[in-house]
Amino acid sequence: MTVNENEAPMIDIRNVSKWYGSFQVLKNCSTSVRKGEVVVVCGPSGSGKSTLIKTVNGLEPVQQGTILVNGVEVTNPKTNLTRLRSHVGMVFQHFELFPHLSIRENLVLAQMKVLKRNREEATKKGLALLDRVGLLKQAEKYPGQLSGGQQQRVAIARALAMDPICMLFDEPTSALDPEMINEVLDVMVELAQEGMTMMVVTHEMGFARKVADRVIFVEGGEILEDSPKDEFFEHPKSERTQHFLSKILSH
Amino acid sequence: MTVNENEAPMIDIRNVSKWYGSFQVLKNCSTSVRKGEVVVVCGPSGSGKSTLIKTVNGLEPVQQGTILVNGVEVTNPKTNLTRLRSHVGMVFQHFELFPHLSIRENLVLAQMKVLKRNREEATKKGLALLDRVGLLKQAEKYPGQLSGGQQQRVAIARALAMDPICMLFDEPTSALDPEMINEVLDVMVELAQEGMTMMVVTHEMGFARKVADRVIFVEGGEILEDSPKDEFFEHPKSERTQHFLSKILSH
Amino acid sequence: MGFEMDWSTLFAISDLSDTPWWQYMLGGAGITLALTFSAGLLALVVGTLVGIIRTVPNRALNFIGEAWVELFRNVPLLVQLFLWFFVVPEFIPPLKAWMISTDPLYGEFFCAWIGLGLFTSVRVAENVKSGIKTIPRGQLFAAYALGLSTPQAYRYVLLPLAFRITLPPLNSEAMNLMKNTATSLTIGLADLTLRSHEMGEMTFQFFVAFCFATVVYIIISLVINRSMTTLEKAVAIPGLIRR
Amino acid sequence: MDFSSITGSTSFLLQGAAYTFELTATSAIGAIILGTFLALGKMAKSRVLSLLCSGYINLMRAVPLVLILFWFFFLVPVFIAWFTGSPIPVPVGPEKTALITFILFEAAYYAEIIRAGIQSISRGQLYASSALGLSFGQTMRYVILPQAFRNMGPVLLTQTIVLFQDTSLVYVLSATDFMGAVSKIAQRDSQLTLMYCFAAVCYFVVSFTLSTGVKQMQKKLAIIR
Amino acid sequence: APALDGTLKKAKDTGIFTIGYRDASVPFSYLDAKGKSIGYGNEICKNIAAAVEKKVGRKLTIKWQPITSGNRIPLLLNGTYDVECGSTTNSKERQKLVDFGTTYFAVGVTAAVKKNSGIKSFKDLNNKNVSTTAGTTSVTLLKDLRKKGINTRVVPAKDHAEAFQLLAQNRVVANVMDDILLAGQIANSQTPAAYTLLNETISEEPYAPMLRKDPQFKALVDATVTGMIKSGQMKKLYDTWFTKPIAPHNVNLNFPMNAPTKAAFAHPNSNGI
Ligand SMILES: Nc1ncnc2c1ncn2[C@@H]1O[C@H](COP(=O)(O)OP(=O)(O)OP(=O)(O)O)[C@@H](O)[C@H]1O
Ligand SMILES: Nc1ncnc2c1ncn2[C@@H]1O[C@H](COP(=O)(O)OP(=O)(O)OP(=O)(O)O)[C@@H](O)[C@H]1O
Ligand SMILES: [Mg+2]
Ligand SMILES: [Mg+2]
Repeated sequence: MTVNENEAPMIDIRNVSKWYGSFQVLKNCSTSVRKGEVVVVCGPSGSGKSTLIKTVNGLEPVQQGTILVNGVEVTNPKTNLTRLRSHVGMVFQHFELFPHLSIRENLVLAQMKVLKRNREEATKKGLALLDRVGLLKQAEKYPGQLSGGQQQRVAIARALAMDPICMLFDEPTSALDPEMINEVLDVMVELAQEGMTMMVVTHEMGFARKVADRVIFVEGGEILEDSPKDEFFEHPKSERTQHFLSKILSH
Repeated sequence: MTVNENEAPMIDIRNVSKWYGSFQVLKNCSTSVRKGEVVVVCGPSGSGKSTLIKTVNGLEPVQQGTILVNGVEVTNPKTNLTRLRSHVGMVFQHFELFPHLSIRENLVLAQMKVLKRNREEATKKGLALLDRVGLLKQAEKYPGQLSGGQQQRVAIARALAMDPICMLFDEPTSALDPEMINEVLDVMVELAQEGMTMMVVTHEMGFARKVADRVIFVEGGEILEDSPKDEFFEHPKSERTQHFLSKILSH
Repeated sequence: MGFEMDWSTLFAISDLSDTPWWQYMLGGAGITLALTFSAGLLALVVGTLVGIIRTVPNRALNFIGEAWVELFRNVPLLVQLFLWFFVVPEFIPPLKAWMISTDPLYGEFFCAWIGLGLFTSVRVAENVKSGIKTIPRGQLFAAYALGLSTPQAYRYVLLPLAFRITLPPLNSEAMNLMKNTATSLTIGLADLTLRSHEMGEMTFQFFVAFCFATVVYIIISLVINRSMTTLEKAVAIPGLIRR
Repeated sequence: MDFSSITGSTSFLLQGAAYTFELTATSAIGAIILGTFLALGKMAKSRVLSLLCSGYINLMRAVPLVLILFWFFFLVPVFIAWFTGSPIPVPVGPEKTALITFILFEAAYYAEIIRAGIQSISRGQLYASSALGLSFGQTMRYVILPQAFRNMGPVLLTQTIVLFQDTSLVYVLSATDFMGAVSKIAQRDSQLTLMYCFAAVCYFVVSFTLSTGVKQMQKKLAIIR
Repeated sequence: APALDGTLKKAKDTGIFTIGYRDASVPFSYLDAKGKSIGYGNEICKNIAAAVEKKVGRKLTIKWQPITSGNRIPLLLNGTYDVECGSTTNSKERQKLVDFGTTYFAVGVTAAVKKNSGIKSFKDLNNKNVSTTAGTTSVTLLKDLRKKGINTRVVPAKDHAEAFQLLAQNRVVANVMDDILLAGQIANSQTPAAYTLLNETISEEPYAPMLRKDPQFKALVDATVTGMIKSGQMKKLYDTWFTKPIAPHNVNLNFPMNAPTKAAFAHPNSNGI
């Protein structure tokens, strides 16, 4: 993937700090994701990865620092967050499909209510994306009737239906049975190869090796390492990163 | 691990079938585990692995077939299951420590109530095992205060405190964060190397490669493959096994 | 002992209504039913609103919701009904004027309706609130991430789910409400319990009267329970195991 | 305003309040014990026992408390007479009748709470206890019930607050609980408004204090979990 | 003497005699400031208890049982208490189930109204809201008034005080009840001068001790009450409770003996209506 170094970054996180009460979850974090870039975020459990990625579209407010998405200031209270979010796709660990709506309705709801598309147009778009993730046949089923891997693919299609300018993934495969992980990763790899800007929290180092441009390592709310993929795997800077990689890659 | 082929098997499962209502979960399953042997059971989600392993100590009754553990017929209604179970250690996916008891009390309860050991003796035994899994310092904490990996190590110690003749594991690492998987696998590897008879449901193929004597592949309630480890990984017999392995081992 | 049961008394003409006692008591059951439905509706509307404002991120609204719940939860229904009947009209002259001018039955019914409805609204609010709270936060995040606004997220995601979660507890609340209507006998509303009591007092056939009332209550309970369960089934989400 | 009806009758009111608390406490304890057995009975493998228990629970939950109070008021003396072989009904007085009624009535509600509490403990805990060789009784005694009662604590207390308010209904039997005392003074002195407002304030203060306590308890439990 | 049976035998066997009392039937049976039951009827009951003691020849424990208009008959029947002297009308209907002793008071059923309401007779109550106490004979009497073309809309209240409260708050124009009970409510109200009783009754009813069907016991009760009337003890008792200030607030009911009561005392009887 070629990245234009001079362009303004798609996601720009500058000196962000966040507290839950007196507990500091994010400590002066800064990083950025350029258009078309794929950035993988990893780190131990509870290190603040989910919190970090949720601050990007304002799902979690921050107390200090600035975050810009496509030039729009997420951290400015005056920003219309609802509007911004409709352009930023997000996929969660537990899929979070709406269980009371059929797959088709899941894909159509936000298109109609947020983008004000009419039902026909929205359905057409939704079904096309469903086809793309290989699930056209399941359109009339309900989320509870699909396997985890299928649900996660629907969740990706749902996000894509909003024509996002970038996509955020929060451990999209960690709630999946081992045999289903790959069907989801395959969709993500394809997306990356098509040039989608992506920020992905994941432990799947195979995926990182394959498509990431950069890997970020977070621990205790701090960004300890932020390096191009090859450098990250071959010559991790900090000892902690090495230790983490050894833990996660052995057996 | 040397296995005496002539000795009676520790666990002997013969033509076992089981139904939930009209749904058949286990279809004429037969296999056996010899003393000192480590057998890994794998297969897709919902294939009946958990059910199979639970039938071994009678936690799930079966409608057809015979199961012998150390020569005792589990499937005979006259068998004193309570007594049998106290000799068969079992470790669950979700640890199942008793949340209202401290770690020490978790280790002591069954020793006192089932084996009728006095408190002193039981505590001594419990703490020694806790030390072995590297958690002696946590004795007075409650399960909710430990990480998943630590909880699972306590669960193994709890089972070992009953001086089991064999151990059953049902996906012991699948509810753990990636960094914690290894601390649990390490304890299990050690156990296997000391000669414990083990039947382990797991997707961790690294573990299987390292210590398993045999690997069993289950799908749709049937045992499709039951081979020595090397044969299983190098020349799987059925196509389904190959497919499963390819799914689980790529990326 | 005076405990002989004379079932024929049910068919004797009541001094109070010129109709047989059974018919008079069934009339009371009609009032019980009307009260249950109307107060249930009031409780549902008010309770849902109160339940929602207790979950939204706004301190002032949260406080109003909490205060409402504490106020109506911590005073026995009996006392609340009394206050609605004897005290509140003194402070609302138009209400009092209406109660004087109309058939007393309407005044009593109105007080019982508002008293029971608001008392029950607390139960509904509690259930709606905990229904919303049991929905994993991820659902709200997902709704926001798609660009839905807070009212849209409530309207299209949280509330439809919360109501399905809330239905089983609301089933037993509906039965509780039906039973609580009996308390309105203390402000003189001639519901089923009061009328069976009247029959007992006038004919001394207490056992017959109470047996009749008990059977009618059981039938009403069953009908309410069945219809709520049917509703639960009708709106059950395919693929989700019912708890 | 003239508060002499309250100030002049404090001892009578306090007697009533004492009885209300006594009735609440004793019937809560009795009903929780009976309710535990009903819950276990309802979950029992024996169909007959299970049907019997759920039948009882459903019956009690289908009929208004006032009506049940009326029923027991007449039935209990006859029943005791029948039980002891006495030729005439044995009077037990409204206070004892109320106690018996409340235990029998509230047990049905506690039983459902306790059953839900037991069922909320994951099956895995049952499996784990069995796998360690604990018998069914031991599993219940050492693993399931301690957890269930801890989880249920707040709900049980909330139900007890409901019970506390429900006891006000015993005044229909002219038992002198707090509400009975209040209404008797209200009638004697023609001070209905004053006395009922006074009752509302008293019940509010007690219930509010208790339910605030329950909330604290819930917070503590949430931390432990 | 014939062997004792029924109530008297029970008293002899158990050593207990139970009297039913009311909360708010001023001045027959009601509560004083400490919540203790007092009243004209209670005094009569105490005399009956003393007579029972004498008859069965042993010391008895006297128990007091609170009762309401709703439960007084079942509780008597099921043996919870033995006799009551509250404000219970001796009616033929009730005689089917219970016995009544000699009449100790007779009421006229009338209506309390506000003086300024301009209501002078029952006719003026046509198409008006009227309160009364649920479960009393007044409910039936009001219904029977329809035959005379007087249609009232009845608000049945749970007890006498609530029925009167409705009048006090102008929610109804009249409270129909036994004259003496209304006099009690008026005397106790904030503004006794604002009320008056109609000069008209729709029924006259004897109050009498109520007991289980039991001829032996009834004979004893009759003898006791008749004896009190004849000896003049009853008249003294009457003056104490009806024409002098009484507890708890030292209010005077100012209720000189009405005509039906005078008649009942002249010819002691236990006839019902
Ligand atoms: N709402 C909250 N209130 C208080 N603390 C919180 C809250 N949400 C998260 N935390 C804490 O903040 C820290 C970071 O949480 P976060 O979910 O971002 O971690 P993570 O790196 O995504 O971990 P995981 O791999 O387990 O998902 C954790 O220690 C967590 O306990
Ligand atoms: N109590 C039950 N009643 C009915 N069906 C059940 C029950 N328990 C399990 N099943 C079904 O039996 C099948 C096998 O279940 P089992 O838990 O043994 O699978 P598994 O191989 O362990 O899967 P996983 O990898 O998800 O743990 C599944 O299809 C499951 O839905
Ligand atoms: Mg996370
Ligand atoms: Mg399993």
